[in-house]
Amino acid sequence: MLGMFKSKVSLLAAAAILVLPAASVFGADSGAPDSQVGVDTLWVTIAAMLVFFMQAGFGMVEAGFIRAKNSSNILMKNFIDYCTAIVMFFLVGYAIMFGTGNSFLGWSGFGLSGVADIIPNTHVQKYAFWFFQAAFCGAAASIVAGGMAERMKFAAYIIYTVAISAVVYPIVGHWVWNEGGWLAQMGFKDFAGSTVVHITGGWAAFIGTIILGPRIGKYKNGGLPKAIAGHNIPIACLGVFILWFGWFGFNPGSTVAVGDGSAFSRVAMNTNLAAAVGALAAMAVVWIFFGKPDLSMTMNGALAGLVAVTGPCAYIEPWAAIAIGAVAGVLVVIGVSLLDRLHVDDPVGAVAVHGFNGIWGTLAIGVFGQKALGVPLDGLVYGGGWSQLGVQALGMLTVAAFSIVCMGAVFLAIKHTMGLRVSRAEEFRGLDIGQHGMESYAGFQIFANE
Amino acid sequence: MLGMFKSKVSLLAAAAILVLPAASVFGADSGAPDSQVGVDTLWVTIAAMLVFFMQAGFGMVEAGFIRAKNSSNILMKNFIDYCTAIVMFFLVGYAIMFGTGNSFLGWSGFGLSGVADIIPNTHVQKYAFWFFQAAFCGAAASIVAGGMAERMKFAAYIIYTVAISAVVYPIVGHWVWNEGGWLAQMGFKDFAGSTVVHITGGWAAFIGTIILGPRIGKYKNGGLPKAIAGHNIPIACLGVFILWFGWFGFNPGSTVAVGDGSAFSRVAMNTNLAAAVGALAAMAVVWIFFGKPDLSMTMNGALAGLVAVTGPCAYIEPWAAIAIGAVAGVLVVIGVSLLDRLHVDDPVGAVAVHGFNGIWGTLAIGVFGQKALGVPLDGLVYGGGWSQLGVQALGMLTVAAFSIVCMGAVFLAIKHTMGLRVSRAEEFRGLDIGQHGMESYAGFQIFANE
Amino acid sequence: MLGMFKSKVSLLAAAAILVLPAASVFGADSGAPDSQVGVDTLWVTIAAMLVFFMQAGFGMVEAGFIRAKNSSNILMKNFIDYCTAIVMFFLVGYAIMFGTGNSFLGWSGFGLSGVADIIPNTHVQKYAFWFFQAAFCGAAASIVAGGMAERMKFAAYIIYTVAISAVVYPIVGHWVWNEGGWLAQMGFKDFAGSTVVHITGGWAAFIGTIILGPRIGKYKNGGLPKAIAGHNIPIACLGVFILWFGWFGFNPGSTVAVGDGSAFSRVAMNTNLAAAVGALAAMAVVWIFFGKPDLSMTMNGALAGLVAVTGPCAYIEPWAAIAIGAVAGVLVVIGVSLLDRLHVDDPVGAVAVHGFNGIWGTLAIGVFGQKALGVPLDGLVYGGGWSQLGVQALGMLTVAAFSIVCMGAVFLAIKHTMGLRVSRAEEFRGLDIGQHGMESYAGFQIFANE
Amino acid sequence: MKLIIAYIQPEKLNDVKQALYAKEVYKMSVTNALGCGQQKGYHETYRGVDVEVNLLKKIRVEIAVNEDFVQPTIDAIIEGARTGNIGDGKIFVTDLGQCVRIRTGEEGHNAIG
Amino acid sequence: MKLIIAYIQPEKLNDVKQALYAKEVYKMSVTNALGCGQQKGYHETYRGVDVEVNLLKKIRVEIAVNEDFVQPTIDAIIEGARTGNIGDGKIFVTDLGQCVRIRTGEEGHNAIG
Amino acid sequence: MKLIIAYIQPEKLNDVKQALYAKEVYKMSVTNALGCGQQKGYHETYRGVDVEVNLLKKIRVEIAVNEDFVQPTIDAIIEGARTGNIGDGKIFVTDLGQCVRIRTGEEGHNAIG
Ligand SMILES: Nc1ncnc2c1ncn2[C@@H]1O[C@H](COP(=O)(O)OP(=O)(O)O)[C@@H](O)[C@H]1O
Ligand SMILES: Nc1ncnc2c1ncn2[C@@H]1O[C@H](COP(=O)(O)OP(=O)(O)O)[C@@H](O)[C@H]1O
Ligand SMILES: Nc1ncnc2c1ncn2[C@@H]1O[C@H](COP(=O)(O)OP(=O)(O)O)[C@@H](O)[C@H]1O
Repeated sequence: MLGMFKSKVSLLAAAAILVLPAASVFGADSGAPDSQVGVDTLWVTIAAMLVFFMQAGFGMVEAGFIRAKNSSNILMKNFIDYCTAIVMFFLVGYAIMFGTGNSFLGWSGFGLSGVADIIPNTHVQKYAFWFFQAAFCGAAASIVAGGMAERMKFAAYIIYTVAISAVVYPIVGHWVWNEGGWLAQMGFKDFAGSTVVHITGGWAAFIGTIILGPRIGKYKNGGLPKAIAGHNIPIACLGVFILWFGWFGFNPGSTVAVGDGSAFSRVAMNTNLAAAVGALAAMAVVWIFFGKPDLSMTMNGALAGLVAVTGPCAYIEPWAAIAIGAVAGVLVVIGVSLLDRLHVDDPVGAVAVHGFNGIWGTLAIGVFGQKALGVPLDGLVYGGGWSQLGVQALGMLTVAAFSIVCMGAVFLAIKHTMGLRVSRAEEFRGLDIGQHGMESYAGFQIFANE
Repeated sequence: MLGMFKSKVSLLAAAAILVLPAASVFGADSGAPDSQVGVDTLWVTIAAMLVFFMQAGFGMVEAGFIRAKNSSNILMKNFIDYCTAIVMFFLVGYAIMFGTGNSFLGWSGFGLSGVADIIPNTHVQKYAFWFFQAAFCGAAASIVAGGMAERMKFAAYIIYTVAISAVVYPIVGHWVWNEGGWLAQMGFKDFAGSTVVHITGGWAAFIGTIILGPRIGKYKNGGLPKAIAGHNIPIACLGVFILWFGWFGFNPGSTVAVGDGSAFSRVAMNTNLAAAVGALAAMAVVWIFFGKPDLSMTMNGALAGLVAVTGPCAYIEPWAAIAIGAVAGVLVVIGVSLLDRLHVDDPVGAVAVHGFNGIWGTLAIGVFGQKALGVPLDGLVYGGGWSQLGVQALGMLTVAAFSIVCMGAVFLAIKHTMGLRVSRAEEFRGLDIGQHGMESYAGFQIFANE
Repeated sequence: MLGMFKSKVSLLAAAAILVLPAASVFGADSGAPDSQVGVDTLWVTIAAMLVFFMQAGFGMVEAGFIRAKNSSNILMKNFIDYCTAIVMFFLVGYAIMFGTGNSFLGWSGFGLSGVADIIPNTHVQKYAFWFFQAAFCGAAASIVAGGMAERMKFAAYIIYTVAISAVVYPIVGHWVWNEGGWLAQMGFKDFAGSTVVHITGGWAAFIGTIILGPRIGKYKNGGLPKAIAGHNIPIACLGVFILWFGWFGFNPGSTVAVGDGSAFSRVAMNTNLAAAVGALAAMAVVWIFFGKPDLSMTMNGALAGLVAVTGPCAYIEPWAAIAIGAVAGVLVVIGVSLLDRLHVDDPVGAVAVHGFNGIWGTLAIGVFGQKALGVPLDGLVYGGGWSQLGVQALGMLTVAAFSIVCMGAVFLAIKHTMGLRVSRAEEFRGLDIGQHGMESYAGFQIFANE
Repeated sequence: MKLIIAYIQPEKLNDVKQALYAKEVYKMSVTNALGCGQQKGYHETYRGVDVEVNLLKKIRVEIAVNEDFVQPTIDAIIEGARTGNIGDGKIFVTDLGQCVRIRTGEEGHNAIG
Repeated sequence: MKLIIAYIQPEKLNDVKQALYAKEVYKMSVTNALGCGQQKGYHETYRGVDVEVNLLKKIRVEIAVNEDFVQPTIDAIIEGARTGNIGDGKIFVTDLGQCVRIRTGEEGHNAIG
Repeated sequence: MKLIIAYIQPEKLNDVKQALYAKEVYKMSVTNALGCGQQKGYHETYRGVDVEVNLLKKIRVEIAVNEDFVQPTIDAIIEGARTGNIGDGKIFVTDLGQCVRIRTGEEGHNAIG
């Protein structure tokens, strides 16, 4: 490492330090001093690492909530969707999302070529910004794996991943997070992705799960749902903690600036409060309605709170984060039960967590958002009237519909060509052996009668 | 995300950057430049994330060290104690701990109302400071779960959590970490919480475990202890790594300032050394006295080193961290064996790790502390005499007694009203099914004959 | 915590802030302002935490890839090698690696005594620099555990750990990363350790595995390899994610400076790309040649990409990271199969991942490295000719040979004194019970017939 | 009295239970087993190495019945477990000399049900 | 010679072992099993869906004994396992035609103990 | 027909399978079990507390055979499993009254193989 101090990189850094506060420390691109660019880039890079780490959280939650015989399969999906999303977002996605183009999509910066060193309007190096955004793209792709778990072919999943990470997610992202996007121009707000990430992913999971159909044995004898218990609650619980931890990169990192610290620290506090209250609310509801405090539902409650606060986190006060989390915790329990009744078999609750609470989070900006904190208009509770809520509703509906239509088309196309679902025999034996030729827990005696 | 650059937040940040080094960059509250506040706040926020992540570590260690049939229960306790602590610390605890009041407790800042934007004497935004402190409070609450594992009712645990996070922990914190606290004013030192967090939590676990009584089958035929093996050592080991990792937020983050980096980096190094030596010492002792190097005890040794160095970490040189870790590693093995002999059935070693080594860490400040590094008087080995050690002993005794008395009262009250312990039949069947209606490892064949 | 604000540390920090930009904020040692030292030290400290956390990743991957009956043993090895390496690197290793001496080894700074507060040529406090380097040393030591898993005595492993962390690794590090080292002076480059960490560790594993011999039952009836399946793929997968996450400290942290952010953020992006492409390439190769996409091999592919990009990460453009990752993914599959055929029984693929790809990464600098980014000469593809590649090849060969010879001698010495391998009966029963007197999964019914 | 032992495909357990309930056989004990029979195992590769799996997952059901329940029990098992494919399983019947209910100490025919 | 098969509550295994030791029965084989009997299972909800669990965890003990040990063995199992509650379990006894000790090749009565 | 039950050391399963194949016995069912016999368990300490483990891991093999296969099967098991050390295991043989192949409904001798 010390050897590298002869490199140009370090010489530049050293120069920058020695001559501070002379003119040369102000980066050519941004007019900001190098040290400011350095610190903002550091924060975004660290946040990106945390968002990356969420991938492990998704994997553990999804694997833990399904049966042992399919757990390597879901982990493989999780692993490969991130890898695929990274490559696709480098080659194509970034250009569509952040490139200049029209209000529907961008069309410049493929393979990052021609992208300015410092991202305009920020003091962040393009590498860090790309890394952060690419990790987001991976997260959006991962949401679907859980909903379609235990029966979807691995090859089909790869196709899906390419579609969402190269095209669908970047287009939605362009609408909302590119200054030129039509929703952005209407004043639609989504700070860290209740809409862009969670509605897109959650409703893709919804349509995918419907097209795929329920797992064998899930609805027996007259359609009553049967519980299919998760096989490893401890790793699922670990996964929720990892997701929560990673969310501190997801939400606070979306400030993409350190500034005086007030923005990202308030976001962090709000994120933490909403998650905690979401868990408590979900626990209370399950306890009251079903008799016992179910850990798996409580964990879904925390995730629901996190998803819901993702959109509004920078625009609200802590008390509003508590309110948003409480509603999210209730909503996710209702959502899981409702979908079960509608025979939408979503083994891990992906639709209820991401789809339902993505919507709630998007709308919450119109309810609890504050003009002073960056929303065009004050929210309902601040007397700002219905306008912002209307814009939020419009954006939410458009994105949900877009995701359902596009991904529905993709899933149907797969279904009628290579096939979406494994055979009945393979579903019994498990996708670990069927798709990957391996067992997740070799040697362990596992009683499997479904 | 880019959309948010129209928000006031970002404009402020941008302004701050463009006009550096003009006067306006000095925050009104602190006289420090915004960039300084930003960086200190960033460090505290990241440290808070790490402390939060310790919750996952506690969960994995505690679950791994007990039997499979109770592991969802302990994870639920772990999960919910954090969530409850967060809410309680927001509503009440912060005000008692950091509010102005008398030397016994504070009484201002409920729900953070009226708290200054930048915490006095720091350059940290209140949101970040609260987040960091709230995560500490969650950690203190979690310690007890392990000691009382495998037999305590879940509802009783919630009551306990409210008591410790809203009242008991904040009062102790006020004494030590609020400038106005009586121990602070006596010159008592506890850098990152050997006393405040670990003595409080560890001795609450002690009294709780005694009131609860040992697990069925732990002391058979004339009182000889029976080993009840942990069910998942790999996740316990992962938990220890996560705790160690999180401790790098806990201790170094307690500088709540970046400064020139010398403070937090020395703390990080000391933390790392004490943990490593604690593990080696515990391994050596177990190996010599019981014949084989027991992994579970070795892991307890690392945790013991971490707990013991928590209090002194900023006041000592690296060699002292090694000494402190070595003693801690020995102490934890003695502690576990001693408690077993006293029929205090603590399944995960919470009392030996946190209670015993919290005391050792507190006293170690009077032994190895240096005036030049912030202790009022040099420690014993530096010829500073017995005074500082006396103050440390006083503080340690008061806090341990306070925790035992308060939490003892709470546990007794619970015992004689709603009941503290599950039924015999439920203890046999396991608390996962009994309290939460679920299994942790559905399908796995687990041989349970105790 | 607030109590500590009377400490000298904080007073200094406060002073530093209030008087910025006066002269006193420029550290005496470096001429850089305290805030610069603070931020660089912060970055290195955070990176060190991440590198530490890789230890958990190694543990989980190695445990998950072997049989249940040996998993506590490998975790204990992992845990203790880190602890031992920390102590050894403090007492001896740092002095050999970074001390002044000759071009072969250093000989000053034992126990950090006499080391300058701010490491020369950086703006990093010695504590942080040591912590970062010590964590690297721990990682190098851990690599071997996996290759020699399921049959090596624990006591023998401790001896090995002392040898590699106190002597062998520091000597190699001195050659490459100490300005005075002979390879450094020849213009040999290895940004973050493809050579220093991975070749050293990987080829130590190679020779160790050969001296130890294959596991009982691995090569039956005429030498055909038998698959011995890993017992817990989900924790192995988690381990890979943790390693990947930790690698964001390993590689980007090796800048040991924040500067304008361009260096570490490009490194982070390259690291991420190489890992993703490595996984995809390995998956493709396994799928094509063996019929199904094997998760364990895909995960090895990601690790291979990470190892390979470690050396060149700062000297290359993103497209080159993709190329390097792709080759690494192919190479690791070939490596695993080749070693299996050569009867080198490496249960987790340590040699193929670290040994083979350490070589590839080292050479890749001579192929894709850029003069403008810090390599003495442009690489092959930039028309810089074969010179740099020659130097890289020389360095790679010397280090691999040095590691094989030294560690081979150590392993042989152990073999002929205390013994390297457990008894046949113990190998059947498992090292968890044999070496540590415990089971990893008490109660679980595990079908073990090998 | 007879002791009936049946090896069936895991996914057929629920169907077998239903069929037994229909014949008023409510008591049984179940364990998981690995079976080797006509049904060939399968080949996989793990990390590039060929694996032959010939112990397949089965469920073992043990039912103690009185004489007049033997045939209905066998019929019910066949009904619930038959798919017509290799691997459906086997039923073994042995004599059961004695049966005791631990709770009451009852013996013989009364203790079985 | 007889082969005695007993299904007992898991938490009673240690007591049964003690009782058997007292009667000088030292050898046995144990597996875990799931049982369905008079003891009704229980209902739970998992994620809001009703779950009926009617296969309860049991332990299966298998003991081969000579004729004169049959009654003592049965008595010991009852002594160790009885609580008087439904679910205590059952004991089944079948004829054992032959017994071989693998180590020595001994057969019959001598091989059993 | 006979039902042969053998308890063997786990690591001997592959050898036993090979030996059985050599005698043309291809069908069997296997479960994992814990055994208590002549072979003393072992003492360990866990967290400083003494642990006595006397239920050792064994594998239970169940094979239904026609009369003329009984001796070859026993021989094969002994051949595969014997090491001469305590703990090698036991073989138990009971009468098998009836055997049914679920797939075809075939009974008796034909159903066994
Ligand atoms: N002779 C036997 N002894 C013990 N178990 C047997 C025997 N024959 C079959 N089995 C069990 O029954 C299962 C199904 O038998 P198999 O021969 O595969 O099916 P089928 O009877 O339909 O041809 C086997 O996996 C094994 O567990
Ligand atoms: N006829 C039977 N066949 C096989 N196993 C039985 C039979 N009757 C009882 N069992 C086993 O014994 C256990 C206890 O039986 P149960 O009827 O619940 O208790 P009790 O005999 O006290 O009424 C059951 O769970 C089952 O494992
Ligand atoms: N009488 C018995 N009843 C049931 N199982 C037995 C009996 N005797 C032996 N076993 C089984 O056989 C295994 C080996 O028996 P053991 O006495 O240790 O070996 P050996 O026969 O070589 O002396 C035991 O662990 C147990 O599982």
